[in-house]
Amino acid sequence: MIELSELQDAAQKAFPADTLAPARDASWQLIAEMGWLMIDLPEDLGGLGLGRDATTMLHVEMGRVLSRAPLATALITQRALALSETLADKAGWLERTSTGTFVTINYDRRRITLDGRTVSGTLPAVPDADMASHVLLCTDGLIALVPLDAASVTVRERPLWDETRRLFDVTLADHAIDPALVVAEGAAADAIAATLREDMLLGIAADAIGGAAAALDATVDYLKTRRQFDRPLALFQALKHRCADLKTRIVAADALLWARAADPAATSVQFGALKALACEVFRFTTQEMIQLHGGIGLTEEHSAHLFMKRAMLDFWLAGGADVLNEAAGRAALAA
Amino acid sequence: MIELSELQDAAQKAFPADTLAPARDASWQLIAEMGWLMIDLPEDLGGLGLGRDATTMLHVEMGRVLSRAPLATALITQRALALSETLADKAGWLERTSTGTFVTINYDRRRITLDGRTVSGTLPAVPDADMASHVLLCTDGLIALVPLDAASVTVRERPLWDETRRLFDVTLADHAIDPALVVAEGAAADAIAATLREDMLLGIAADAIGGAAAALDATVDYLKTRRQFDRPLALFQALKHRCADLKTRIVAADALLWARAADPAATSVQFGALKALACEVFRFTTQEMIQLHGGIGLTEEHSAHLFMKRAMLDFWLAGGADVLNEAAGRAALAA
Amino acid sequence: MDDTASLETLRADVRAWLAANAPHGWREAEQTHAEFAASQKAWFLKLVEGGFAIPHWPAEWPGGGRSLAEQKVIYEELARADTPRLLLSFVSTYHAASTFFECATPEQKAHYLPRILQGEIWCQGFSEPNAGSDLAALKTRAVREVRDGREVYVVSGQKIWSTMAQYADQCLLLVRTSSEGAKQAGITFLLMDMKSKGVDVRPINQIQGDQEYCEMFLDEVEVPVENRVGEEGKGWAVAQATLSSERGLTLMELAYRMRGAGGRIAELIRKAGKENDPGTLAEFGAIMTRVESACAIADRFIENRLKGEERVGDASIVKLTYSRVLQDFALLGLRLGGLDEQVRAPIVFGDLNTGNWMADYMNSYAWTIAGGSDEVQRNIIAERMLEMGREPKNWVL
Amino acid sequence: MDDTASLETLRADVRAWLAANAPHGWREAEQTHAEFAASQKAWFLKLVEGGFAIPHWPAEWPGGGRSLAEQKVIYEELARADTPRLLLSFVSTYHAASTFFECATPEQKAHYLPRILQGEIWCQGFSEPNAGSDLAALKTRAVREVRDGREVYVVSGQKIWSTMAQYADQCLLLVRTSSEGAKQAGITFLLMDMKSKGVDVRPINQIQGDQEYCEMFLDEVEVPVENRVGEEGKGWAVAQATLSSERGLTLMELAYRMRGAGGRIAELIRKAGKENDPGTLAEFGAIMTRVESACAIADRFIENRLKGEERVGDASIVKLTYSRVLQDFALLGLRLGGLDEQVRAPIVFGDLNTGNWMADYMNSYAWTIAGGSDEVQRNIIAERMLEMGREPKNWVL
Repeated sequence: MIELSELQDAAQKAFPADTLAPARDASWQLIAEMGWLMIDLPEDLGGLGLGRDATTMLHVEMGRVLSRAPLATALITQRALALSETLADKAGWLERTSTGTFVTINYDRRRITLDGRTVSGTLPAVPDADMASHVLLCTDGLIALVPLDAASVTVRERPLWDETRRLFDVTLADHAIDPALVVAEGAAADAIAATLREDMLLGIAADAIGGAAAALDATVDYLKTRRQFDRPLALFQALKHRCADLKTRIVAADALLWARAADPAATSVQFGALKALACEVFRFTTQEMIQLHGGIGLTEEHSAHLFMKRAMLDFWLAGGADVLNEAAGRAALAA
Repeated sequence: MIELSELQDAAQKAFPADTLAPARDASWQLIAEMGWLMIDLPEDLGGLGLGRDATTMLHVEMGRVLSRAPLATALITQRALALSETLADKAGWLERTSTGTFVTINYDRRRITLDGRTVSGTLPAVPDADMASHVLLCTDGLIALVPLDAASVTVRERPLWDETRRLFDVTLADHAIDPALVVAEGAAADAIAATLREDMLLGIAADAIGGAAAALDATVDYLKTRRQFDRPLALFQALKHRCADLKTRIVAADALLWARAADPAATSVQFGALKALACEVFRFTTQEMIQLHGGIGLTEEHSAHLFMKRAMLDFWLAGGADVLNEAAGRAALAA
Repeated sequence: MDDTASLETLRADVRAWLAANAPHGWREAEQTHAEFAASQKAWFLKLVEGGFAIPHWPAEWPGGGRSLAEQKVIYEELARADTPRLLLSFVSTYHAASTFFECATPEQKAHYLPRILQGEIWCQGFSEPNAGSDLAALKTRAVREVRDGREVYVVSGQKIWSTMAQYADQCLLLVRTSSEGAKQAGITFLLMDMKSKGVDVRPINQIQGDQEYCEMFLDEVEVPVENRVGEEGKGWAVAQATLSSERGLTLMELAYRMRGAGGRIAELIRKAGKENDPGTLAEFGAIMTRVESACAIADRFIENRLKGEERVGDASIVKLTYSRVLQDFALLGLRLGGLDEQVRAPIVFGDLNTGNWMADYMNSYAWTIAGGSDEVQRNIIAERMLEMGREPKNWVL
Repeated sequence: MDDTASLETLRADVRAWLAANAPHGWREAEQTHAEFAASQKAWFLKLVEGGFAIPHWPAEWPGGGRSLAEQKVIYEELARADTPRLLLSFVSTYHAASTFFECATPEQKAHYLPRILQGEIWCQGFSEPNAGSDLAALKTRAVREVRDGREVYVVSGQKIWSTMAQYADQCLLLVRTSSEGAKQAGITFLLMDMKSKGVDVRPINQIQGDQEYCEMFLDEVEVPVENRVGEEGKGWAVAQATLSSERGLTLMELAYRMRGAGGRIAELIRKAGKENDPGTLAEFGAIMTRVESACAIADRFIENRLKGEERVGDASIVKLTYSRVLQDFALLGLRLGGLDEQVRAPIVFGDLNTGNWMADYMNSYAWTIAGGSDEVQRNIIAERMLEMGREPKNWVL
């Protein structure tokens, strides 16, 4: 059994903090070489079976360096394949996705219609569709793989403010689902979809916590270095207190992150509320990061904007805070 | 024509800043002696006709000293009487209310039923009913005076956290309206009711701005005096910045207060939005006031709690921020 | 570390004992502060009897020797059963006890510790009107003299914020025995009998109508030299032992109780007919998630203490998180409650969930100000955790 | 003071002139920064021709001699007609002009002022990488020498945050001529031709894709001694005249434009089908009320200036109010816009209402940071208005 701290050390060695937003394809290759694409896969399916603690740790670390590689997405779709009871070449799929084949999925609500086994519509906010072989289509009562090179599939990039991620619209025009690529149907599909949503929300929350922690570290470092009025900015109490508040909010959100990651009974509503909290903390941290950096934070020469833009995207992926908190409130009301 | 600054000077002399929450009945007598009960009454009705600028100035000053006397309420109900075209003894009423007779009105939504000219139900949040001769009943299509000593009227005090104000529930049990006490009916009543609501909202906003300004003054003074770690607390930048933010918020709300007071076209929705802003500023200022005072602010020996409790009551009188801001949003949406 | 099975056995034991012994209707029964004090004493003695009052004391004491994990279980069950929090005996069982265990002489231990279990109440005489956040600036003077053949410290000065000193039998007292050198160097730690001549205790009227704190005026109070803890002039170090005695479990318990109080906000939402209002639901969901994070950070703090991994500043983060969430929680209740909450409610002693949101809002300041204000916590976090540099010692303006 | 009638006549005149002359479709026409600059120049020259470009200049200038009340009317109408804000000529007509009017020699005035009306563009060379909020810490050196028979200052150093310096013909330059005494005492104010040898201007890539600011590298640039404004070593006072030239009207105009942009939020609410969602409406109502208060405080500031009653700190309050409301306004737009706003939008130059809320959010920092950051404004308000004491000059840690 690998200790979490070993995994963290390895991640920090492979993706050092001083190289922000490392190139995507090289990162992806490194991720595959490190074995991280096998980390979540159960042992009886050929993986390491380390579970959510381990994946959360990796996502925090990838958030810290503003990783461009879609590790979280890969592990989410792989879990769907692992849970499948119908996929024709399941073992093959698991082998391929463990070694670098990438299957993607949409991070915003889908707008599709299903007519028998023929699908039309657009899957929005699909990460890195350009390097994916398939997109995982999750709709009511059906989960299936859709090959991105099919004639009935169009992939269009939507360039983002966030330069560290790439999102695509995947449009299906009367796409006929290949029976060999059906992952789940009926109740089984809905159960898998719920699990994927939990993973997605937890993954973004972890990314946000990692990003927020790194943003604060960078900000504090800057304030210690930057001098005005003959002293480091770090000595001005108004700025100190703002940093202390950020630290407190980040650590509290981090505590909830790990509590939820370790809780097998946590619901997707709870993961959503965690995601909303973590992303608001990240967003606010980057708002303060830019303000506390002053002018330099408004230039592309400095990395503050990379954090800010990533925080904004995290905030919206898989649902914004308003929607997620509303669901949490409804659940709390029913409790 | 009296200059506003003269009125302000007179108010500050009569109600000096160092005597907070002066006794109600003595204040009321002083207010009558100063002629403030004639200030808003049009000149052709025997008053000074100074208008909303002057009354706003007085309400700011009364807010500053946490006045216990119901000046704003008195001027609101007097305006209704002045606008009446049906009141039997209108001149007498204006003479009496200009010299100290007090008519009150409810500051929360009424829960009454009107059956012909017979009224039942409760008027909640009626200030100083114990010193009022009548309460002004405003309901759809009818405004009338109700004598508080009538057998059909019960007055019950609801003791408040805010020690500087007194509110009563006035319950009417099949109270038959005296035709001589009808102030307005039909469309005229609705028009007067709208004006009264504007006055009420503006009056509370002014009270809140005065209170907030005095709360900040007291807080800054305290921070200049109180020493910790061998220096005045006022020198700690984190506290300085918080005071600067309070000052900014108070001054900005104050600017809107005077812009609205001077605008004859301002709507009751706009006065409501102003009231919501002013009261949130007052509330937050007192929250910071207590925090910045530390332990002493939590004791009855210090006046901070008087400000805080008054701010909380202001916040809710005549409608809370949520409701008022919603109306403002709806109006802005329609604009 | 304890295995899960033994912890669950303990949990079952506590739960069974509480089912038989937990008081009911205590909020209603405490109409005066004196009734509150009596009820607190009775419940403490009952807990001593049951063996759950001093789980954090060493094993030689009845009910002591519990691991932190076991203490956590006990606190969780006490919160779950909605028992009265042990406020009156808190200083006795934590601050006083920890001072004795860590710094006192064998004689002092033998004298004072057993009396705590018999219900002797301690208070703290640390803060002064001009020494709050800057505790080391305290000025209460103690002069060593021989009076009536006894060597005593003659103590004069003024203390403030002594929690429930009006009911206290004994006092942990910080005094100044020297004005030389660093502020901290002249401080001495004494144990003062509250019945001594010259002790004048005056409860402070609090803004919510409670009298939780007192001022203490000391006029030539004689404290025997043998009642000194530690050496003369070394009281600052003793005080650190006193102050560090407890934080984690209390805040954990309080965060759990706040979670339980979420139902009171749900009630307001239902009362206002806002069960389907997205904005209200989102605010409710957001605050309850912050409550969950306050619980999680308190849990983690205790886990880290269990593992011996507590770091400087951790306690400040737990406290600052709790205090901010608590205040915002009360503010949301106030907002949803509306004008009704502005009607003065009867005092409920020592409870943070009184049923009146104005009272709860005012109580929340006890956490944002007392026991190290939010501002002091921010300083600690910025200076010791983020290493942004201390506030300057001397300024040239 | 002007009477209302003459102001209304002016308003009608401006409105009529704008109906005939205001550009349309300028946002769409400005696809590159160079196109933006060209469009700005054309519009400025048109305004000069119309007599509305320099209402704040003295009466001897065409279109000058307007009272502040008249200027306010002109700005209101310019905002109302949604004309391009005069960004490129702003430093020329305000900062440079005010420097000349207040501190320059007759020769300097005669030379430079007419050229401004012909479209000569000025930039400012004040800030440096290590002299931002602490401007007086600037290090760019100027040494007086005779070169080629001319007495010149030889200037070397680095400037930053020079607004649109890439289009500038001339530069208001602060340099250090002495390192003796107080930091302020060694500063000299020069006028530098941007075509001089040794001037290297590099636009800064901003996070929203714009290039509004530049860095300026100065390598032995020769500035003739007669291009000095004020005495050597007295440049700090001249710079104060430059910097105080304008604030009120710009912020008034911007606040008014933000009011106008409320419709964009209304649009989002309708698009999201939230026209009847109480929470959303309340947030919209609250922010628009804050916008109104930003308008009101800007109006009052100008009124107070009209009456000669401006006080220290007033300008800081106007700016801090505007910057905070602007940022929260953009944040609300972002929230209501959702994921769509995260798609990168084309750059719209020099506009705060670009149609993309991420861009507007990023632009808002230009007001919370540039021109005296929020933090600097808070210092001014606390220290000079609330008299809470200055930050210390020297610290002993």
